[in-house]
Amino acid sequence: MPQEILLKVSDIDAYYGSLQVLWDVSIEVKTGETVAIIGANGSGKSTLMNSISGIMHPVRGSIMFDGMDITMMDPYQIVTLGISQVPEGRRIFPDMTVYENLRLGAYNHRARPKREQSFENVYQHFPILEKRKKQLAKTMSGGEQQMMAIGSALMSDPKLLLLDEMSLGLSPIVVNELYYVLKEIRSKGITIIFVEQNVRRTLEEAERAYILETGHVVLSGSAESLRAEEKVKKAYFGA
Amino acid sequence: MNEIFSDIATPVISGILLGGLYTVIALGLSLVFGVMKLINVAHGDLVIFGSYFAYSIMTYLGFNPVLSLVAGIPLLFAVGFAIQKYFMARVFKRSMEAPLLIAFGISLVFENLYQILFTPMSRGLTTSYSLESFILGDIYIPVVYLLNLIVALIVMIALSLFLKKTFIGQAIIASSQDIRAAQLMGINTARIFCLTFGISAAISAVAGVFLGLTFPFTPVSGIPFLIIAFGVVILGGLGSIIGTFVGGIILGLAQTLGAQYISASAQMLILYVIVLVILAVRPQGLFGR
Amino acid sequence: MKVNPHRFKEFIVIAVVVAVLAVLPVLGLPRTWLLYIFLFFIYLALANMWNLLSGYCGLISLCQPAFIGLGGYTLVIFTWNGLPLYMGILGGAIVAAIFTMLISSAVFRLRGIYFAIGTLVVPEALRVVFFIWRPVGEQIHGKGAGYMIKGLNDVSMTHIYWLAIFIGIVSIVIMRLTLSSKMGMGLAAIRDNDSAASSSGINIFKLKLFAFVISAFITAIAGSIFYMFQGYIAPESGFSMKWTMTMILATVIGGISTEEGPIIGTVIIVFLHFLLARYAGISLIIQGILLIIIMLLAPQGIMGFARKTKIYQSLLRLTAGDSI
Amino acid sequence: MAETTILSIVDVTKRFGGLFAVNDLSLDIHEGEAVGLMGPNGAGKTTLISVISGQYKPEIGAVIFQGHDISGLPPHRICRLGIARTYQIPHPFINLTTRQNIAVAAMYGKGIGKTAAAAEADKILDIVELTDKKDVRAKDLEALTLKRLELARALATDPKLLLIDEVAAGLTEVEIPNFLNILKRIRSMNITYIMIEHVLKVMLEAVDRVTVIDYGIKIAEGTPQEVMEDEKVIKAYLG
Repeated sequence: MPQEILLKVSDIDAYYGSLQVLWDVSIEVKTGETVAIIGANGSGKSTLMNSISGIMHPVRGSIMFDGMDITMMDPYQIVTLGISQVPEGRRIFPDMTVYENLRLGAYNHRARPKREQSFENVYQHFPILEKRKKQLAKTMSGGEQQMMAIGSALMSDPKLLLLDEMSLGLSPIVVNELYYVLKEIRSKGITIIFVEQNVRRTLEEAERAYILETGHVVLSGSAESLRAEEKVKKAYFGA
Repeated sequence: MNEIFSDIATPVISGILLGGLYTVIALGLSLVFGVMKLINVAHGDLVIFGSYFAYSIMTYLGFNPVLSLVAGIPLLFAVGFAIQKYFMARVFKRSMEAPLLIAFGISLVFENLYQILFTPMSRGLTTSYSLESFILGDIYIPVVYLLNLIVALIVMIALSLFLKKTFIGQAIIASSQDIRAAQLMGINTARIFCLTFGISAAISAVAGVFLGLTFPFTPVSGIPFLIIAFGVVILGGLGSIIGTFVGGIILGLAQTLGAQYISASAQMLILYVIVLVILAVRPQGLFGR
Repeated sequence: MKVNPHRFKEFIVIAVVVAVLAVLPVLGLPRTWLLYIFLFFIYLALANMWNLLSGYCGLISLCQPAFIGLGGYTLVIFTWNGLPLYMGILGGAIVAAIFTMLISSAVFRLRGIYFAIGTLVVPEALRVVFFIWRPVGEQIHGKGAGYMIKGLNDVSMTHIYWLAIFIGIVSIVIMRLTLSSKMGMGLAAIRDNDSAASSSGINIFKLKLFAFVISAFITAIAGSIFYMFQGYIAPESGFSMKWTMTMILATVIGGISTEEGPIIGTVIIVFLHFLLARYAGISLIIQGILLIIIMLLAPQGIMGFARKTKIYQSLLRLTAGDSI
Repeated sequence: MAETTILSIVDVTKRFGGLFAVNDLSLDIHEGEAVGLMGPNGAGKTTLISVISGQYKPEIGAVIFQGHDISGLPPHRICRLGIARTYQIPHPFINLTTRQNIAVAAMYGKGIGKTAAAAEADKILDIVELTDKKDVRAKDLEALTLKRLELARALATDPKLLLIDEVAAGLTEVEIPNFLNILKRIRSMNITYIMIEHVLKVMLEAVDRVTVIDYGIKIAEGTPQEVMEDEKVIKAYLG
């Protein structure tokens, strides 16, 4: 299947205040791929994700999505184009119901007409959300909140889904469930970039990965080749 | 009915009705506070803007002040929208103090404009019904006080329907709970902020008219009403319309009961002391978490 | 300790300026001019004390008029009871300082903008108190609850003028001493990062209270001197928000968090007063607009702007001190 | 050598909302020891540090430092008793220079005058190898330098016990030996420390004993080598 490049991040430098956190970072993601970003705390993973979703803007370099330059766009414009981010730490609207949370996911003009269909789609992936739809989001368990956060992102009818530390603080059973749904989502042709702490698991779930260290891409390649890489073994598996 | 009963019933009923006015004054402040975490110190001056606008329409065109709202609401909406768009939005990210200081500048400009245009003399919106009272046994209640409560209910219901049922309303609520997450939902939060400020000012237009019907006002009345609004907001907790209503009624009752049983001249002092005590004891408000 | 030659030069310059200003009344300068110089030093003291709190401690205080009013009213109460004027001024400062300690445990629980609004309530409440309360007899002069200040017959205008210069200079010296001391460093740390400050052993509450008390003390004295000049105080003016506006305008226009800012800002404010003496309303509108423009375009004020220029940089290099 | 206990954490529980951040945790630290704290993100390590240093008050349990119950004391009192901490995300005084940052901590933490503090600052600048940056304002420092400044500021308060929250995160291979040298210097100053760290290499070399926590509960304890081989630890980290 000929794959075209969906996202191209070229040589970006990003700062947090006056502090540089990304140096010359480039990544490329093809349509339909599942790509992981791996790195220690403070390596710049979240900054990279936030630069793609428009929450931060890089100081140098460019980000192209689906043939458009989104480098300096605001998050709401980027969402409308089809990139949806599930941010770190399950940022949901605690005092709204599950239904209202999901409905907001379809806020952008492109997704609004397809709302009913998207609801069905999300309820199919996460049946629990339909059962809980009248419940306030804050009263749900951590796992259910994460499902809702992913559900909201799917409501925006994304082409590219960004998942930042999806399994943080969740029990292994829930994490397994989430990865299972992720496979379903991939099968529908949605491209996925995800950031994780758990290296071994990540390299099982992703097709390709980029490894960040203090804001630099130090390694990249297929998950298989990275698993075999000495350096990765040493740094992350303690072997 | 005996005299003791009417002695207490009059301040209680008028306090509750007055609470309606305080609720309307506070709703706008609460909305901006809830969404942008900004205390607009020019809020009182926007309310007084509404009062003077109605006063001008009444004096120069002879219309009923309530009718002036047809023009007053859109005008103040535009003023609020513009304040957010051209002033607050630019300094919003810089620090907490910067919007506060800008609001101060706006307050200074408004107050002195009122001084120049309307003189420092105290004004009021006097209408055919403003001196009338309705009588329940021995109890006399001014008609405007009743109007205050009715208007409060209308504004509250309209606002909560708007927030609950419309997309923009939902976007406003989402932004108040988590701005970052709201942006990632595709909400243009900068625009939502402008709309929120505009709606807050539009509610102030309503508040201004009924304030003018109830009390005399001067160019510097903004500060005491800002403090009352602030008191209502911290009493009622953030972002809750019902909470604001409860806070408004508590302050209304405190004022009328204080005037009756302590001293008429100390009624404002009682409100201020309540605000200070709440700040000292429960800065998160009575109903806050 | 060795004397820094640059600081010594600075001291000489200030001494000469003060001496010249001090002899002006004797030389027969027009009264209106003296009035503006008087106002300059009063406003300067007020602005410096607001800058100490807002610019250096991150406490946006809107209760400064409370100290001014308390200073003025204490002066009234003292003089009506036959006590000397100077004791009244000192008494006012002490009352303001004690009052600060009383409210501190409440207002220090509030942060940032909440602190600002919390402190806004204080002068409004005091205004109502002094509107109702007749501290010295029932004699009412003019409207409301205003009082004449007694015992001013023996005090000349020149005398009051000197007092204003004195308190203005004292406020500069206090700023200098505070900021170059251990306390100044502690305050800078709190303003930059209060959790790190507290885990570096800084007692945040104590240090903030100390600054608050100093600010109240000097503000009350400046207020008393102003009302000595005025001869009359009423609750509407004594506890008026207009005082807060003046301090904010002078400090922000000149440059908040800089030592020179309030001086430059006060010059501009007083000059505007002078230019538009007959149009007070317009003058205030202009000041309000100026405040907004400064906040939008140059939030660091005129000093912040000047600091970026090359001339200032080279001046700074010339006068570099021996601080840590 | 007779071991004296410098710090005892006794059955400490700290919740946020309904969530247990630290759950009935007990830990003894002996004088002169270097102890590592490990655990996945969100396991409650930083919360534990904040409970010891006084930012949080434990709901249940006590923190005993040199025989005194310090739980619930304000941070500045705890600092003056001899416990200093660093923050995972650097908390510099941004408008002060490096030297001033250290000096202010010495002034208040140690209770000394300005001149003495300046001399102290120079000494510590040497220890953490920051002398060349002494007149740079903290806001102009880069991330890794700020981390060293965190350490320096904590040292300036003359601590008996130092709590180090992920200072090595983000260091490159080359910088790690250098950092280990600084830690050695700290140990030679008779300072006990507790260190949260993800970089295994640092952990292995810089601590005598490791405690692993997950979901606020202690799951393993032992020498670094023992802990690395513990089944539960591997599971917690690698899923």
